[in-house]
Amino acid sequence: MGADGAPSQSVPWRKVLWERQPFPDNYVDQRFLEELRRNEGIREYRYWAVVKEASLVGQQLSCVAIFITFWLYMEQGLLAPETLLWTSLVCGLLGYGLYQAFTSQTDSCSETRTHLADLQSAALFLSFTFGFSPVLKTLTESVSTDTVYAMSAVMLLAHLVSFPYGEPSPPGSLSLNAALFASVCLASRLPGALHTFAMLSCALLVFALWPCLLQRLRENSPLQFTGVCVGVCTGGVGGLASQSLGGAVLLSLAVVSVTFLCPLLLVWLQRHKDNIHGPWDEAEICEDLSHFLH
Amino acid sequence: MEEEAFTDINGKPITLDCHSHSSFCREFTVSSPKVSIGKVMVYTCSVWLLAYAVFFFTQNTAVLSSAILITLVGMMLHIHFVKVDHESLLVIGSLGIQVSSSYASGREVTTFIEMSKIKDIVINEAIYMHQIIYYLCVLLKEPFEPNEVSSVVPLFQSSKPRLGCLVKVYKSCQEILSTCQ
Amino acid sequence: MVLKIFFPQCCNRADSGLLVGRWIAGHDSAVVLAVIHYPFIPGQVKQYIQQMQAQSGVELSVLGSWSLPKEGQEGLESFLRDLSTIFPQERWLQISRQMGKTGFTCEVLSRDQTGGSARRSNEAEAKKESKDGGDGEEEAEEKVIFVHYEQRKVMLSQLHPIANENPENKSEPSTELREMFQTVAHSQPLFFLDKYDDGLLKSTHWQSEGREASIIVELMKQASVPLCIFISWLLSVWTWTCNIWIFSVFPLCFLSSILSTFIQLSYRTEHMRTLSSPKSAEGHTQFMRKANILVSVLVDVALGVFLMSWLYRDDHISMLADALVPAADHVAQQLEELLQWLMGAPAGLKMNRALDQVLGRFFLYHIHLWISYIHLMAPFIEGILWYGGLSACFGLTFALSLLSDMVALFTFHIYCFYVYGARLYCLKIYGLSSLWRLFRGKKWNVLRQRVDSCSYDLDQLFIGTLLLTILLFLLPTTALYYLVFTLLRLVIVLFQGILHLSVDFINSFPLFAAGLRVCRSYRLAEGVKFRVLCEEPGTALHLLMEINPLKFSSVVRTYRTPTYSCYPKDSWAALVKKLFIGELIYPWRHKTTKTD
Amino acid sequence: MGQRRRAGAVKTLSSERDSADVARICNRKHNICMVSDFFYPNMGGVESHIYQLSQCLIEKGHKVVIATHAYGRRRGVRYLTNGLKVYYLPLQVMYSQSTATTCVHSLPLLRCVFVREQITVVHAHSSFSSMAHDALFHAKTMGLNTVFTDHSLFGFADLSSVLTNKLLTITLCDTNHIVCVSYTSKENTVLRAVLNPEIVSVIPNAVDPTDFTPDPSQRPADRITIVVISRLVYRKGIDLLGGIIPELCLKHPDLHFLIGGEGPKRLVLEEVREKYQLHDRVRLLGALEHKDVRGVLVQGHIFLNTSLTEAFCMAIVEGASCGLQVVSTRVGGIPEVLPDDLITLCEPTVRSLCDGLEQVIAKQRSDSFPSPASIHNRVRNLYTWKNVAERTEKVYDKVVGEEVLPLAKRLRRLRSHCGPVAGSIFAFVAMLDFLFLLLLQWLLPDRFMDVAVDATGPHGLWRQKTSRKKFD
Repeated sequence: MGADGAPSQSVPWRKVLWERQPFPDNYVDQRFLEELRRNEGIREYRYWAVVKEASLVGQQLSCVAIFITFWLYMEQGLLAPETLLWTSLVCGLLGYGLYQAFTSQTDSCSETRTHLADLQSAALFLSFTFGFSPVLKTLTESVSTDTVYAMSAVMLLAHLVSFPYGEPSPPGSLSLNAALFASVCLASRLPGALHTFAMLSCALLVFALWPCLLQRLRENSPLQFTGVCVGVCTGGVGGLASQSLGGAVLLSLAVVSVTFLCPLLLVWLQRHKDNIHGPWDEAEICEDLSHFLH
Repeated sequence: MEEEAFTDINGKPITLDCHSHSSFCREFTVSSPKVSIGKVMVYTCSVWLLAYAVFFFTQNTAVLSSAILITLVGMMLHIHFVKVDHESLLVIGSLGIQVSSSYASGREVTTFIEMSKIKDIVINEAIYMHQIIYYLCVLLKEPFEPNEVSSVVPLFQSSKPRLGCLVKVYKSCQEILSTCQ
Repeated sequence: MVLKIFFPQCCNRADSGLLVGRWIAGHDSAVVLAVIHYPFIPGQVKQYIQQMQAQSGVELSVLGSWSLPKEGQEGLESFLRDLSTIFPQERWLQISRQMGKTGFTCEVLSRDQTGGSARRSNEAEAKKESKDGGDGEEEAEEKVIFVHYEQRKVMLSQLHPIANENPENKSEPSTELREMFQTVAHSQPLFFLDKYDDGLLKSTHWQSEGREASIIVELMKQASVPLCIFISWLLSVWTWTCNIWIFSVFPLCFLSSILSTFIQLSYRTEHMRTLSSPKSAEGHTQFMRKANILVSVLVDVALGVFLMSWLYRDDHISMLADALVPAADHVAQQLEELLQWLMGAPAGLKMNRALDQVLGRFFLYHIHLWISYIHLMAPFIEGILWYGGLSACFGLTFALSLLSDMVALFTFHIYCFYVYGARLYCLKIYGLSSLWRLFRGKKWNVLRQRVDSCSYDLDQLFIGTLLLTILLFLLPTTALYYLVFTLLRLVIVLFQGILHLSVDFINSFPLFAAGLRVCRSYRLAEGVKFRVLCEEPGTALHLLMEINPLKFSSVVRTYRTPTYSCYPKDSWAALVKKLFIGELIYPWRHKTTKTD
Repeated sequence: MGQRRRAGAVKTLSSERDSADVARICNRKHNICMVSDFFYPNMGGVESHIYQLSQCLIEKGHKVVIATHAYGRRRGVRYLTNGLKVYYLPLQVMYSQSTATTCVHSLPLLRCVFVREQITVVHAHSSFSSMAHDALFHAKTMGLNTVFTDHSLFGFADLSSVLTNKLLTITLCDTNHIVCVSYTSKENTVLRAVLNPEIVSVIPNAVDPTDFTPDPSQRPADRITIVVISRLVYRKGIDLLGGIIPELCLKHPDLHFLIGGEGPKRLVLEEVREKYQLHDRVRLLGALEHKDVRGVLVQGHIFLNTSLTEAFCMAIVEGASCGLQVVSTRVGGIPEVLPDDLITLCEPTVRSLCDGLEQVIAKQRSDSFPSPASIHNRVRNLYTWKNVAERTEKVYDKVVGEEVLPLAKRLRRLRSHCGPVAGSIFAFVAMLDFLFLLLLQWLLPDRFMDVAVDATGPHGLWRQKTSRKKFD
């Protein structure tokens, strides 16, 4: 093999190494790169499906907006902490009922947490928050207001970025922690300890419990899910509008771009996709091998 | 007793001086060029100019005196610890090898290695700074297993001659070693 | 093989005679020790040599003959050769020196040829038989090296690294030079034969001058014995008092393990014990160790006495005492101001007011306690100082270590502050680190010693975040307190460290060895160096062997008396890390660990 | 450090006892410098390839030196068999034994090596090794001809491979010739480093057939043993193996597995063994020395390779050379390596692999296979290092004739070939490299560098020396 003489075309070239062929080593056959394939196994995105998925992002945005709105109201004293407490209590109970309904409706076999446990952790939340609220109140008084705002803004951003949009419940620890940290920072700016308590419980409701309920909703009735998303978005925009128009406009722009424009961009960019595949690709293991282990 | 001109690894001229006292006792002296007046001048002037510049801005005469002091002390240290004037290697058959390097100030550092400790003299390669050089070295035996090499004493460390010079020294060393085994 | 003859310089001009010395086995070299002049009776020579051998333990023998022909002594040649039959050796050296020439000539006669007809040529053949492979064509002179050595220096010098004295475990096969040195050193009795006393034999070798001095030394040695006994008796009494039970109950033994004065005391005691051991030092190292200790003790005491003379002249002590209490007050006042400053907004830092107040009050109360304690002690301070000053007569080191102890006692409050601050800070850091892991949804896996990811429950996350927030916002306050008090602590530690280092230096520096290196540099030999003396054509090669003195650095390394070193325990990086995570630092190694 | 290095370098003992007779250099055909991050004491395919190839080239009378980075205390200059000279250059290792690349910092040392060894061809190995890339770059700056051997396949999907491919494009854009180990690897390389396929040769790896001879007596009669020898990592499809083992072991009670190799995926196999109680039938031998491999291979009947990607699988050739039946996944260049009657190819799924193994086991029971000896005889002559060396020699002959692009052309080529952004960046880097070279040549002109004493080769000083040492 490797005789540099003129390749005698009598014998066809074969893509094998074990036999010595009358071709030079750097011989290029016309069958060179014949196994090259492009864009195989690529999934086509359809616009509305993507929009439906993306609406979750929008609603999370507006959840944050709603929380901020509440805080603004509280800070200006337009909203009494008691009312907020009561409302959040009612909402919590309502949501809990819905949650139970969904779980019982879907499957109660995988249900492990008992009502007692739920009650227990609820009591834990409330007691801790209530106990700590005076401390939290004095916590950031020496820190300048701008710092606190910047910190909470960054934290909320981190929450939005690290939020597990694919699977909102259980909430990712980083996102939830960031949100809670931000809410503590904000809450400590409020005039009274009770305000802080109310704010924190509200934060708990919005950031911790709401995603779980939303997840259930998404699983069971997609239609209502979209409805709820739209509702939340409008609520967020409206609430913010009642405080600051500019914010509301920005929020609505963000929501629209996230839910409608980005999917459009994605679908449009699909056409320029160009993946090269060939025998050299690393074969990926498609089947699930975990059952051999566990 | 003849002088030969060689160059060291950076191309500076050095001279090798072979002095044969007897058939089994030779002395090799590699002497590098003397410290050049011009260089000293340049350094001193630069330091003093700098000092004067500083003095010009901060009207403080201590600067000048300190500059003078620095140059003097620096020169002292340089000729006493850094600048090696010549290195010599005295090979005495069946007695040992004596390595001595004398500094520009006349200070001399000598070590004598007995023949019973010496395994061999070889030319070896090493990576030095950003280049790969040949150097001559004495291999010392392990005290108990005579075939093992315990450590290596490099020769002509400060003036690093090039291969030609090393080979010359090496060959006549080997003559002596082989006759006196 | 080349024959090496080590020839003493003092015999260069000796009259003709017999060469007495030793063949070094295995190295084919001869050490000439002395020349015995004519006339002599061979029997006496042999007897004398045997007697010397018995005294010195060196296998001496007659190496050959030495001839320095003067006028009127011709025709010695044949006679000298006949001597070789009288003193049978397997090799007979015949060294001769003409008046005109500086170099020697040497003939080597081997036993198998009768002394009469030894010519160089056939003697060369004899050499050829005796050793194979050597080319016999070479001239005999060229196969001989004369190495001239100075007998006195070689006899007195000690070759380094020191071969261990006990022969059963030889570290390494002793080399030629070592053998040579030992030969010369051991054959001291040979040199006592004085050239002035009229014995039966006259010989030339190194003559020790000044017997008188040595007599004085002898007397002192004699005198030192009862002194040693007395000291050792004192020591035994002292140790007995130390070992009675009162000193072994808790607080005292704890104190004695902490206070550096006690440690210095025990250390000195050990020194004295080594010094006053009645049996004389065997071996070079032992001797050097004793000498070093003795000199350092003497210097130490001298310094101490000097200090005392300064202290008790126009009562510096009372001045010191009067200065001390106001100083303590001043320090306390400074601290109070510092705390006040901290309780405000120090350096523009905004700290949590509540916590700030609490901590500040706490520390203020401490300072108050401390001041009252100082004032309680005020009247006694002068007495303490006075008696403490007496301790200087034991040596400067005692005074210094006493001083460091006093400093430690007087700044106890700062130490307390430091400990409180550190503990608080440490706690915070620990909590923060673990909570930060929770914040990121990770946890520390103890079994695998690594950080695993884990999914927490809602309530865990919630409470964890609350605590994290609280700790985070309270951190600056504690950190500031910690920082300030750590700095204070470090200043004191630095001061004590300097004291410790100086004490350690005085204890361990080998003064005697250093002095020896300076004055009698040949006593401590690192090796030898050779100079080519003269090469005349035809004569053998002549080398001058000089002694290469030990380097100062290695002198200190070899003879540094092993001591409780108090060098920094951990590297700078480790120290900084400890400071950062708020561990308590005791930068001076615990004094009971002995390191040589 | 110097002391330490010298103490290390003493291995070269008196290889330079005699003087440097430079004349010997002239009658050489090529002076080749193999550059790669991967060499002994590191063990693997690339390492053995470089070593064997160098040995064969030395036998053919070329001069070969190897440049790699320092491995721990192994730094300086060492000599291997036949006076093969290895430079362990003190370059900073970044990760997985690959040096950090700045395209500049390694120039002084490499220049020193090239100049003093009078190198005519620089041969770099493995696209994972950044030192190889540097060497190609510098060699072009110094006007030397270069050859590059690619041992591995790359995807185009993820970010890391995109970056690596860009780097490869740049370093290979003016490399004279490229060698690949299989046609698939050739296609892959041509695509990755947008190349003209004419300058890419396919020269397969080889195994030393004398090391891998069959020995049926070692096989236990009462059982069927499947041998797996590979590093236990994801790329070798160990997860698949973890699926196969229980499936087959439940079916065939007399089936045994013999697994050699070490790696992070060992946990998987151990868990499987735990779960299905297969401690007596699945033996994990851990990491194997190269010399022990044959001893393990001959104990088995079937050789299983579950790799997910391979450029040229040496392991299966070794297995076949020991007379085993080879079952492998159909990935990369594996289909090209062995004729169909020696290998059973399956898809990289547990199902397909199990089926393949089933067939082979069935045939093994009915022993309708040719005898190991006959298999060995067929495989023996397929891949030999001698052949590899001959073909590589041809490449060198071709390369030496070619002219090296002058700087201006080189810059233009970089700009045109590697895209506007990366191209101009690296044109700039090439400029820097050139200027740096000028600086170095001004600091230390080539004429001040000693030409290295040449010890290599059958008639080199090495042999003379050893022989002379014998009788004195």
